[in-house]
Amino acid sequence: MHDTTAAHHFHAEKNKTVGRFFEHNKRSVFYVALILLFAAFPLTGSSYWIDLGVNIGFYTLLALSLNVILGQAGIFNMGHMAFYGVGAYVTAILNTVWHWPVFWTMPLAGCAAGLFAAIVARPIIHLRGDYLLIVTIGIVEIVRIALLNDIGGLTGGSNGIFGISRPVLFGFKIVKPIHFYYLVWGMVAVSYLLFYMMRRSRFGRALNYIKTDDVAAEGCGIDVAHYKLLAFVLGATWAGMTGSIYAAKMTTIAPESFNFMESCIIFAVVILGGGSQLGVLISALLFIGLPEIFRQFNDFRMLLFGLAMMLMMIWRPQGILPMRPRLYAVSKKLFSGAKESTSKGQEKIA
Amino acid sequence: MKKLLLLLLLCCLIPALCQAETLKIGLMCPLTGKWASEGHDMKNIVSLLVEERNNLGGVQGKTIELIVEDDAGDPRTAALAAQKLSSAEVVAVIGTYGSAVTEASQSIFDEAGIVQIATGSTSVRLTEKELPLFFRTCPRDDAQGLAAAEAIAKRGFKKVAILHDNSSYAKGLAEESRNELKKLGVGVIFFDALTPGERDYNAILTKLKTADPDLIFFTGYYPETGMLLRQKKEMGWNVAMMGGDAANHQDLVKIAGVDAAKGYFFVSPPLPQDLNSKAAKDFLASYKEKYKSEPVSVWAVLAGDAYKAIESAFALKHSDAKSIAGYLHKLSGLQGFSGDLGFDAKGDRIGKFYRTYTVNGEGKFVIENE
Amino acid sequence: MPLLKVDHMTKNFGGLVAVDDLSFNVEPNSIVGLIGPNGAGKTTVFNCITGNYTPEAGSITFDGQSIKGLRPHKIVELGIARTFQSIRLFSDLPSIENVLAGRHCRMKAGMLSCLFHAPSQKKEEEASVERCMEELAFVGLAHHWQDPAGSLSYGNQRLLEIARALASDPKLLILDEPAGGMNEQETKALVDTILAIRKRNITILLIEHDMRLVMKICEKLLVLEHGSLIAKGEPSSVRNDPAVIEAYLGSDANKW
Amino acid sequence: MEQFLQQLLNGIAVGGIYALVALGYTMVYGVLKLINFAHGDLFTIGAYLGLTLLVSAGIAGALPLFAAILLVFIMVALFVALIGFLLERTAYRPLRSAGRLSAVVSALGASIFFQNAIMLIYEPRVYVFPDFLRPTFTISLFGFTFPGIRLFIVGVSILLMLLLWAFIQKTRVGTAIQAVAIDQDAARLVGINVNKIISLVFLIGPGLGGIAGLMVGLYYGQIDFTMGWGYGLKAFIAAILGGIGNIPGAMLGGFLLGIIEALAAGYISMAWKDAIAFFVLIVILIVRPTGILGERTAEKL
Repeated sequence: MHDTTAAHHFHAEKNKTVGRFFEHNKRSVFYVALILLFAAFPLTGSSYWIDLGVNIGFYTLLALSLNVILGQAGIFNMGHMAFYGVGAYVTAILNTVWHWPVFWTMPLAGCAAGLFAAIVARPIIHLRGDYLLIVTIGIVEIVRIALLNDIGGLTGGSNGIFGISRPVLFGFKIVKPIHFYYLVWGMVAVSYLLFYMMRRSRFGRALNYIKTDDVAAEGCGIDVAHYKLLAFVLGATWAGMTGSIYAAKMTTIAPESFNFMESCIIFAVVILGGGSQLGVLISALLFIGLPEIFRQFNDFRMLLFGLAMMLMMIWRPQGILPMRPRLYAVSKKLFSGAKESTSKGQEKIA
Repeated sequence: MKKLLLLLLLCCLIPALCQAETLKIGLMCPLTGKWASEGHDMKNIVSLLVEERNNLGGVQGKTIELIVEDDAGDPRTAALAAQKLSSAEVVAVIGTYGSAVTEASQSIFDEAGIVQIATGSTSVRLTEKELPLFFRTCPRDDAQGLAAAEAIAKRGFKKVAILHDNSSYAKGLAEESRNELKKLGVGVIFFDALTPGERDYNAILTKLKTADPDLIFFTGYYPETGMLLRQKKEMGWNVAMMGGDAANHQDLVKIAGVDAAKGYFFVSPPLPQDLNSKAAKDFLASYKEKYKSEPVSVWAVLAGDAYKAIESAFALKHSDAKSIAGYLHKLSGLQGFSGDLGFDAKGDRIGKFYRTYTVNGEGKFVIENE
Repeated sequence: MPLLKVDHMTKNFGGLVAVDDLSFNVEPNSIVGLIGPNGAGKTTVFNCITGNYTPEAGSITFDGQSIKGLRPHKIVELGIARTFQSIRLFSDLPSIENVLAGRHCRMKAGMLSCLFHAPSQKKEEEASVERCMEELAFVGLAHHWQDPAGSLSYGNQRLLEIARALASDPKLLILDEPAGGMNEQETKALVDTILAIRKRNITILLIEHDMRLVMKICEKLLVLEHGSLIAKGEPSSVRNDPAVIEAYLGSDANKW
Repeated sequence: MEQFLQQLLNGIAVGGIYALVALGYTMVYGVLKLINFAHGDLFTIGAYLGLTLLVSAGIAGALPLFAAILLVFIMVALFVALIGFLLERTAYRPLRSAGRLSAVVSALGASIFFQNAIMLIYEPRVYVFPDFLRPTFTISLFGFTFPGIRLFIVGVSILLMLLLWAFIQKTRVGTAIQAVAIDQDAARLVGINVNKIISLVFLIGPGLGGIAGLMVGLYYGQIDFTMGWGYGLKAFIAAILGGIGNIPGAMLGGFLLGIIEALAAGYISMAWKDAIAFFVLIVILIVRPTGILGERTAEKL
């Protein structure tokens, strides 16, 4: 009797695995189509639409990086703009004062943001939920005020920094919105892939354990504080690199671009995204696209945006696309072994 | 929900398809966000002027079409608004308020070959870039700093406390004034910033009082100025106070109260109601008729001046950006709503048109004749 | 040399003394039961050993090394794995990932090799999945490998927690009421599983209220009341200890 | 020394307002664990509505001043409470099962919505309470002169805190609110109508916010549509500082924040005032991770 049940389980497993395989291919087709769609978009639009695309790209990058912190590890970070700002200012200062090419400053901007995150997060990372939330708000406000007060005479106060040069990639100068479009969305693609791989690894799993139950995670042998910090630093580093490109795109940056409200928007993008990267992408599209679509309503623009924010959350309380379960290749051989011990277990009970 | 979104998308695309023969100009201003009141005034004034002109048959036999975009007082949104206006193929753009916001749009308009006339962007560096198509109808911080310093010296103050609000405008003015005061030998004994948007400045006034200045020069905006005046009075501290052109707003006295505001003075370009020119009077009359009030902010009036300059270029058959810019660079003596209008080679407004206003016993702004 | 040595350990909560000057040893390859009435401080003792609490006084030595004050993950790394009294699985995640959580501390891939899926990372990942499947099979849950932990029956959730603990290659396994909520059949199977674990040279320390189970498998019992040890020794001798009978009759006699 | 005492008084006056706004914040948080970012905008609505009722609707002219103000306070509290009630019904209740952060995003949306709604209904300019509405008596105490209304505001916030505290601690409904705050499911099991209690909390919290808004309007005389964001953030800080969910904590946090700001502005740097306040907050949280009066519950294993 139990033999047939076990065999039945085995077949079901096999079918499921086969099903997963097709699903996997369907997903590949979907992603190829998505990439083609994004690649083809600038061919149709005016420079305004392309520029909007670049903006959405920046926010997608920021949201993907925050997704590591907030969506994967469940750390309430409402001050992500601080790291974006640090990255942007590092590039701006290195470029305007010491005339470093923008692309050289990018890794440095990322490291600076990551280092900054490591230093400020170290003493506070153990704080729970809302207390961490207010502390991260504090960080973004302190950074903004520091930039505003022209620390070390380098940040230019409220005027910010202007005259940042355009990045040059292999002799090609990136100037037009369409160039930035491909640069930013190329970065989105790379980040998307890397974070996808990260999620399907020991590191990604550890973050999910921590998000679900950090006491249990610690009890299983996961260094919770260390991984929280790592997630924080990784997300911040990415935000810093994004800030670096942002500075090059705008050529002029000011403290007001890195305020608390912007952090809130990014936070909302991630929450509406629901944890999955595709969800975050769609969410960024909605959040940055909608205010622009509402442009024709002039004064009513932001009113409608606020309303849409509420409606979207009510429409999708868990977010647009929740995280998908990871896939594991559990080999056939293993399964025959598993089947044996299962039947053994059942014998014992009987 | 999805259908609604689709419908919205369609709505956005349709207007782009049908266009008649018009002269298109853009107005970029903050319709939402913290500076929304300025943006609304700018929109009111410019659309009134466009409407009047079109009722008279337009220029060059064409009607003028005004396209208004919201920049939300935020550089990122401003860059998008600028792209949107570029896509709409306007020849010239009026705006915007705030130097950092203007700066974010400068290079976009420059690359797209569109004339830009900024209205409330006083940061010196905007015109130091010497972009060929960029102009502004507002004075620069250094001009105002000089005017302010002269007014202070003339009144014989010796110990000045300068206070700004860390906005790029107020800080610029504060720094320029400090430099000019130093040249005139007036001591600046205090220099710091307050946080704008708050209500309670007692802590700051208490600190200022220990420094014991004979004049407080707050370079920021009228809401904070009003609160400072009011709370200073409540403290029972009678020290003179002055401001810059951001204080030139009728609500100042309402906020401070007549008693507290009495004797306060500021330097500013004049409002139309303070001028005797025909252009100013006519404009004021039609503004009052349409909006049942007087223009309250000088910056919005400067948007009207910017429009005036563009219209005069159109009237002389300049219709592409290059020739408009060529015309504007040579322009001088055009009657604007805030005095004579003209531009120099950098695109800055020429002429010295700062006046000193004092609040009198009835709470009215009285212009001083120089 | 004992595997675990607890020496004069004291733990207070505010004014309340939860564990009072407690000393005991756990010898290698033994099954030791920690029993006592409700509120005697059993789970507190466990939490002190696993690093969730830090005792105010005394010492805890594991495998010749002091572990007092170490953080819980460090103690797991040293070889003490635990289950929780109130099951703490990652209930939305599939069973296999719950077991992988236990395996985590034996894996080495760093952040960068995780981002780029370096070859060593891939190999390690495969081996770990295989190892965790074995642990699942060991407790008889292999066919549930991709079901969310929260969807399993109560008894199976307890087994899954054991599998998760086993995946970290412990020398000492601490079980907090492993049979809690299990029916008779499941309890019987649990006895076999625990004995099978011992065969793998893993020492077991457990809290359990099911006295039949305790009597059947434990070689040594420690009886706790009000945070102090009132008796210890072989089950048969502890059972007849008057102090123990008094303690249990006074509070929770029906558990015998 | 005199300057120090003066700054302390300045801080207490500002802190009284922070405390008042924080009361409503912490009340909602305590029960729902929801950071109601729209609270600041409900506060703004209170200020605008008060002005409209007093001046445009002419209540100030129709009644003796004191009675008019009292009546308007009650009307504002009721109306803002109603808005809060509707807000919870429409924007928060559907999200209650979805985790706290979804509701936080909805609250952010509500904040943007209200702010722009006020901007559109009124004009986007600064509004001023006419002078005759503002009580201008001054009090001299121990050699310090200050506007009497300052004392009044501090008094009112302490009074409201005590009333609220007594309501929560001493009444049956208050006990039910506490029960819902601790465990909604358990509260439901013992027969408490959880939805009703939450609705009640969303009447009280926003009502308090509305009162605070009108008081700020009357005291400072100047209101604008963006003011809620800043006050809301400050109130959130105050609530966290004292231990969020804790009513005396909100009070303490409010006064403390006011004093920190005043001393920072007076003795360190005016421009860095807010940064210093945040820094102090962070340091306090590092030392006391759940705020000054926050409960420190050991994690149950």
